[in-house]
Amino acid sequence: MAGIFDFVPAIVLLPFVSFLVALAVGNRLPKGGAFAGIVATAGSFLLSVATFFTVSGGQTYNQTIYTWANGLDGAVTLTFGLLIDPLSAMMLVIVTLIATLVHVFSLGYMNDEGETGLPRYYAGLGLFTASMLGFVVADNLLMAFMFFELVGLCSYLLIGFWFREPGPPSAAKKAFLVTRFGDYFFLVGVVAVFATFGTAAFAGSESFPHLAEQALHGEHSVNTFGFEPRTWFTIVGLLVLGGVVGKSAQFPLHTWLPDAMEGPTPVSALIHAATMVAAGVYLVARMYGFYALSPTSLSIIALIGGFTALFAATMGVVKREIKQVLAYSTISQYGYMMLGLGGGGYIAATFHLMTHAFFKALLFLGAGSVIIAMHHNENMWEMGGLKDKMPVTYYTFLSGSLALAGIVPFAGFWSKDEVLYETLVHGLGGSPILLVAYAMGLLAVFFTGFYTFRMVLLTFHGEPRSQTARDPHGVHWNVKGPLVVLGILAATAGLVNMTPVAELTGLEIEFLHQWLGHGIEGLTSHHYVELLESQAGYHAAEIGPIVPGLVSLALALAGAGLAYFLYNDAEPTEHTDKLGGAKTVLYNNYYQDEYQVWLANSLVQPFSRGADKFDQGVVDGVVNGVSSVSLLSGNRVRRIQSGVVSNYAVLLTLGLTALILGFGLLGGWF
Amino acid sequence: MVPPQYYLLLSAAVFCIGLFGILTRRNALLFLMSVELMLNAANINLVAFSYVWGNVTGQTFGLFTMAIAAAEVAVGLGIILVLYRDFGDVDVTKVTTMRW
Amino acid sequence: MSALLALQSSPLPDWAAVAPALILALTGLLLLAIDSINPTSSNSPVLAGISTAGSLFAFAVAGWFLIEGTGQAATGGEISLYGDALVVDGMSLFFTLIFTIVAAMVSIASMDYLSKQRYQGEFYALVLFAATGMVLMSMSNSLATAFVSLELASLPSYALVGFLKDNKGSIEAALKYFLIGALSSAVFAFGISLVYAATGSLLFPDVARALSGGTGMTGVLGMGMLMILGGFAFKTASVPFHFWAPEAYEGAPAPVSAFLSSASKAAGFAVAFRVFIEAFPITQLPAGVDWVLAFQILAVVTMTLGNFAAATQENVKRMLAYSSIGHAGYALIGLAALSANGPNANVLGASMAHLLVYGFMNTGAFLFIALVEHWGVGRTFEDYNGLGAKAPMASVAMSVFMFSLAGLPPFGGFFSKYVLFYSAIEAGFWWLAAVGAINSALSLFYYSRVVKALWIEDDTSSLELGSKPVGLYTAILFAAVGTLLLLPAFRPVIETAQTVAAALF
Amino acid sequence: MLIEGLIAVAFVAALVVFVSPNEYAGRLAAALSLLPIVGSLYMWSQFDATGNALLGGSIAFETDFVWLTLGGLDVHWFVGLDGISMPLVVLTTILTTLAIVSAWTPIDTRQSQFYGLMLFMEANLLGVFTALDFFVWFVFWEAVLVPMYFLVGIWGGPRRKYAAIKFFVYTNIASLAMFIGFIALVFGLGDSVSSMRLPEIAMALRGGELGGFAGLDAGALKLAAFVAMFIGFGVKVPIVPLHTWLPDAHVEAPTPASVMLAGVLLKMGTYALLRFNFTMMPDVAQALVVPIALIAVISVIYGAVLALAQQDLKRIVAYSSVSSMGYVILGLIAYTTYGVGGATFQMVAHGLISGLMFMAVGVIYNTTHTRMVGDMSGIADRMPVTSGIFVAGAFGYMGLPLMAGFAGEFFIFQGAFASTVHAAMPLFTAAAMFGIVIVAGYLLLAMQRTLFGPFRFDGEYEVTEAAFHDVAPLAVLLLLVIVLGVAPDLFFQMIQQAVNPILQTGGGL
Repeated sequence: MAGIFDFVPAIVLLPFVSFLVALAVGNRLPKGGAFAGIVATAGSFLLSVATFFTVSGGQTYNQTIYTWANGLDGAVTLTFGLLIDPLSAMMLVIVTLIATLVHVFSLGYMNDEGETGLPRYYAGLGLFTASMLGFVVADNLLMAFMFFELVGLCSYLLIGFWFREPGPPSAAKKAFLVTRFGDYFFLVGVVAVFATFGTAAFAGSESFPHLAEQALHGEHSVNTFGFEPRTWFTIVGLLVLGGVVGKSAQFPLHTWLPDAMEGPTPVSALIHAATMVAAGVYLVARMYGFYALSPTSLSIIALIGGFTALFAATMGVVKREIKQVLAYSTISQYGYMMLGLGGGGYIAATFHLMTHAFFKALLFLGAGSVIIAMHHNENMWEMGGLKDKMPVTYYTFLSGSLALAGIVPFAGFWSKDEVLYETLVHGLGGSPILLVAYAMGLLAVFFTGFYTFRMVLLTFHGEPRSQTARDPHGVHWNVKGPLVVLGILAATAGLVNMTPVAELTGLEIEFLHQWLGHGIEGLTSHHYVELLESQAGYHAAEIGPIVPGLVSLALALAGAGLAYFLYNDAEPTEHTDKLGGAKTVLYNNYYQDEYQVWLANSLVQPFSRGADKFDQGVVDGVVNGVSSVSLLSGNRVRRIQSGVVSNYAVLLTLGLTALILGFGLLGGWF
Repeated sequence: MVPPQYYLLLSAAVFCIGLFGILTRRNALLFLMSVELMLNAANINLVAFSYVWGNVTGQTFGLFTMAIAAAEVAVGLGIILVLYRDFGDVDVTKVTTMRW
Repeated sequence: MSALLALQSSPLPDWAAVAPALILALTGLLLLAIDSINPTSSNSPVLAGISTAGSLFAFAVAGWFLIEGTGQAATGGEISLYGDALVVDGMSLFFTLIFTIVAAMVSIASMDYLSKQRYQGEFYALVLFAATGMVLMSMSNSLATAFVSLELASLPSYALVGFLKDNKGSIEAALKYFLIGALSSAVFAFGISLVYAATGSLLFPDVARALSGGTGMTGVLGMGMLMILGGFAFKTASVPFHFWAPEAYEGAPAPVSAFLSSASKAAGFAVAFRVFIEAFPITQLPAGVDWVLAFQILAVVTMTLGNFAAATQENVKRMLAYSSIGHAGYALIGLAALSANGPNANVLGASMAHLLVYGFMNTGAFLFIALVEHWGVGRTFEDYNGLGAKAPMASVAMSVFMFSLAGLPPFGGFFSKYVLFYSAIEAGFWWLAAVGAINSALSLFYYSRVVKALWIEDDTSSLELGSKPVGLYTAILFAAVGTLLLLPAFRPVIETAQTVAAALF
Repeated sequence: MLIEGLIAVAFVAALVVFVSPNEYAGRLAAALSLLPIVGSLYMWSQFDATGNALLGGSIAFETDFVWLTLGGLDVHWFVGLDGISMPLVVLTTILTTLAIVSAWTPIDTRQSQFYGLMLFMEANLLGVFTALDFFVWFVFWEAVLVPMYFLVGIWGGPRRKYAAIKFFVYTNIASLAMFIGFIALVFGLGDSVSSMRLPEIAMALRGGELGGFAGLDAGALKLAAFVAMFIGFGVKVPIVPLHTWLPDAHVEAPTPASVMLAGVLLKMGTYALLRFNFTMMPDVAQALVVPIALIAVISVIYGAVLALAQQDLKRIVAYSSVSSMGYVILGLIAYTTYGVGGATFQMVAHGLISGLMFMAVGVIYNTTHTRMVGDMSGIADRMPVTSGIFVAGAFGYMGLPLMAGFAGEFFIFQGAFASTVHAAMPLFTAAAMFGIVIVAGYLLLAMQRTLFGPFRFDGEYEVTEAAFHDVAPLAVLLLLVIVLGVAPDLFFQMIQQAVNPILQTGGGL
């Protein structure tokens, strides 16, 4: 029976087709191929929804569909396959939805603004979506890596879309290079997984998490290269994590993301909300069964996440450009997700991944709308008072901001709260290291609230602070439509998993728990909990979600309140000077870029030049030296031929005499 | 009778005298004469040892050598003649247009 | 050919076996006769034609003998003549092929080269007499005949080198060649006398027999042997008797240079091979007279000196002169890589095969020089710039010769050189091959300089080349085709060479 | 006789083109060079060999008869194909045609000679990859140098004479070293071999028939021969520190010659290493695993670091070839299916990709007449198509998944990491893999500076999109790269069949 799953490949292929179409005939199509993209992504979206419901009906799908390299005589066979379980089904819906909205929004942002090179743009979007979807449905680590890399390529192409200006190409290069650095570790990890388990499948009895689990139980022996199994699994896990840190812009590889703002705003929305950056976290969730075996890697993940959340939030506080604020908020939010995963909150992290996708896409598109209005001026200090001029944008943006800040009942509150809660309970439950991460995460909540509302106030409230702000450029349905959709989602998405409420009322309303609870054996949240219990030694302390929830809510409100107090007047002034020395540090992002650029320019470049000198001078010098020496000696040798025949006679005689004497002595003639 | 070693010594002496002439004389003609001397050193051996070994091979070959020596001189003189015509001298060290 | 057919079957007089030598000599005499009938005529085509025809006829006869197996085991072994003074066997016939084909190419090429010269009849006669001497050298089985035939080959050569009487270079070359030659022949003769003193015989087999009996005069024998070696070193232009070669080849008329550097050198090797293998067999040498070691030293020094000196020449002809010294070094491996019970036949055969191929490529190269001199182009590398555009055909041929000399495929020189190294390694003397390899790589450098000048460098001079001389072109293209074909058709060459070489041991 | 036909066709085509008038030579050569493509593709379709030609596997399109006898050992005319050589033959024929087409624009003097030499080189390259007798192989191996010398020397850049002679002599010395080593080895085998046929020699060597020779005992002889041959082939590959002829040759060579040089000539070295050293003497190779792996790692990193310092686009690609060839060595020494198979696959993949890169650089050079990164920027503004393909090719070079380069590199990494020849192999592999970061570094930097940013060009030439026949070869190559990247099994199956016998431990191992 041709079940819906037979159409899953189409989810991936439709956007790819739109890529080809836009690339080939984009110029001849209306809107430079936009409609092709919209139709394709919308089609994917519908198929995803259908898949989603099929999965909710209890069906799952784990199927190899293509043999990439068939290993003979017992060599590993490398394949592509589809893995449709609740997690991937949910992700499919999110990605396709946001991709569709971004396409629509692009009509307003790109076409109406009379951009050139639109076919290239829509081709990029199509390929980007296709790559991400391929990554989502991947059933093994190698396939995941491949599409992971393709995602990186697309980000390069789209961030560098305006290649005629100096900024974007540089930003694109940085984005690809930094993530490539992470992917290096990822690739080593992939190779290591193959070398260890002989497979890289995510699911099934022959999947590497399962084999690893058995190996720890001693039921199955794998090649751990002389390490104690758990140690080796930790190493492998951390190697793969390198790719995650790169793509999800976690410390210290987060530096590419703010620069990536050079790209068109819809692209930023896509990158931050649904595709590239989400890919990292999704990967961890995807192979959570493997990480759950190693408390070390879990706590490292948690610490990276918590630190990044706080670190990025503080930087977001002082930014002037609206998109910069959003960029740092993204880094910070993904920090939360990592925190959740590391803290044993698999569901929480997934939940936050979902909600964040909605409200961050919303915020970026909203920012895009503002930027259109401001004639592509992004400086918040020249905005202000826009809420009357563009109400739709304002209210949707506000909804997104509330979600971001984590104000009840907006989506962000529930997910972020659960992340913190899970970390806390496991921290108290005997993994004290998590408490550090928790503390950082909690502190970040305050800053989040602050910079979010600073942004809202500066952009929409007060008096217009520039001519453009007084008379902004209007936006059309194709901008407002996506905003409205996402605005509603940002407000309501959290309701699917209101843990505290469930706690209070005892109602069975933690739909996400149920959702992720079923599915393929070994990939369910229940199984993960068992693993955490048995392998990582994570135990949940007995405290209710209410108190922590109130704490974080209070902090968020405090932050928002401070922002309101500082910036809610007609002519807000900069208060950054109050930060004193910290100000410059924050403006310079803790000199993260500086030291990385220093590494590149002041260390690698001179080193390579030195190597070049060495190569030219020494290695090649030897080669040329040999030739010159032999030619020189040739020049000497020919001087023997003096041209005077008497000398020849002499030399001849001497030569003969030498021979005779030599042999005479040798042979004892005399 | 005279032991054969003495003939060897004699011939060696003659040979060396000839060689000495070649190495020291710059006049092409003297060069030629010295060569003759060396060839005759060979002849001494041939004749002497023809006697020692009691066969005539040596003596016969001696005659060959003289004939060839004559022929050599003929060619040599011809060359030296044109040499004198072209270079106006028979000093063998003067002709060094080609070297190295 | 019917007479020859008969020769193979019925016991005809053995003297018929020296037919090649006789043919050459008679042709020479014929030329002299014609010339004396009409001394003033300088009808070069006829003279050159006769001389070429004679050489080719001798070549055909020798080839025929070789195929029919005259003087080889197949037909009752070597044919000894005149009280064993001469012997006709596979090796002598093989070398005869080299001398005759080179003589033929040189003769036809000289037609144009000498067109403005007088005494052409003498020239061709001298070439043929020299060739006769060489053939006899390869046949000589006694130190006496060796000496006489060597002189028979040398004396005409002196005259040929000095043939351009009004050309200082030619005369200087002749003088140096002659003086060194005279000295060497004296040394040679003295050496013979010493060997005679030690063994009491001049015939190779008797000498060997005497040695096997043991001699009281090891020292005398050793000295004699080394002096004989010197005589051959002169003929093959090997260190330390090589000093005449650069000047002689540079100064002589190019065809003569070709003749000397290819045929005369091969003749030297022919007689050297026979003398040292027949008269002084390794197995019967008294202690202390290990001539193999001497040849090893000579081989290494010769090839190194030749190649290094050639590397930095400005004058193409002189570069070729030095390169021919280098190749003498390679060929010496044939004697240097011998050992008591090693694969001596293979080594010697490889060396012979190399000399044959060398006969083609080196002759061709010098004849190209002749062509260029005929056009009046200068002699330095710079003067050759851009010739490829002006005379593509000849330049292609020259490139073939150069790459073949350097040992690059797809040319005969590749096989002959690498087979030589191959057999050296086979005999266990891998270090000889290594030295050869280094030199070979260096030689690639200076040979490719010529090719570079011909094809890569841009033409600077506005010199107009004259007509395309038929004779020279024929000879050059013949040599080029030969060089090219000797790669795929290397089988008969190497296999014949190694078979006939085997007969010596 | 198919192979003879293939080679003969190429030779004849070369002769025909030599004598054809300059103005038609290019088109004529391209047309004639289609015949070998058809031939090789037909052979591919008919290909039925399994196993390794040297180790008793069946040989496709085999011809074998005695050519001549050298001191008791027969030299045969012995040609045939197996899973290792088949892909390389296809690569050679296709790349030649594309290179010829890409020469239409830049080569404007003495065309007939140029194209004739290209075809002559193709013929010899086909010979190298099909010959199974040492001497036959060696004839072709050396003959390849001749056309390359002219191609670089006549149509090259300002320092072409230096580059040409350097390439010529350097590689020739290498061949001589290899020759001596191998011949000594053969004689060490004594009577156990009767000819110069490689299968015979390989079997005997793996069968442990090797005896002492020339004062060396079997072990020492084997080691000495291995080292001599490794160095000899290493120059062609090239491995660090024997690589310095390569950048000069590449920079000075005209684009089509660079394409052939990087695309096929370098593969001769790795092909020979695989056929000789690693197939015949696995025991020595595995005894020397640490030095060899170190050389591989150093070649990868050192080459990449050098590429980082270059300003000349061609030099960048040249050094990155050194880097990529290092991967191949790493794969060979791994002695796993994926290692050796991946190395073989990488030969083809890198052949296509480096060809693509050199052509792309060439197309830009044709219009701008400069290759210096600093001399231009924003080229993409004027040459969108070329730049687009350039970017695609660059990402292919960086090992972007679903392009051939990734397949090759991933196979190698996987095979090398899992290799059991030495405990430290995973470390070597990880170290070598860092090359993928550096390669991204210098290619992205170069692209950012030349292709992107505001258009700037300080030259008097009009920068416009290249002609169709300039871009078409690029597109074809890109397509092939992607096809091979999506479906590596097209070649990887036959490669594995040919490679696995090498891994099975023979008597010598």
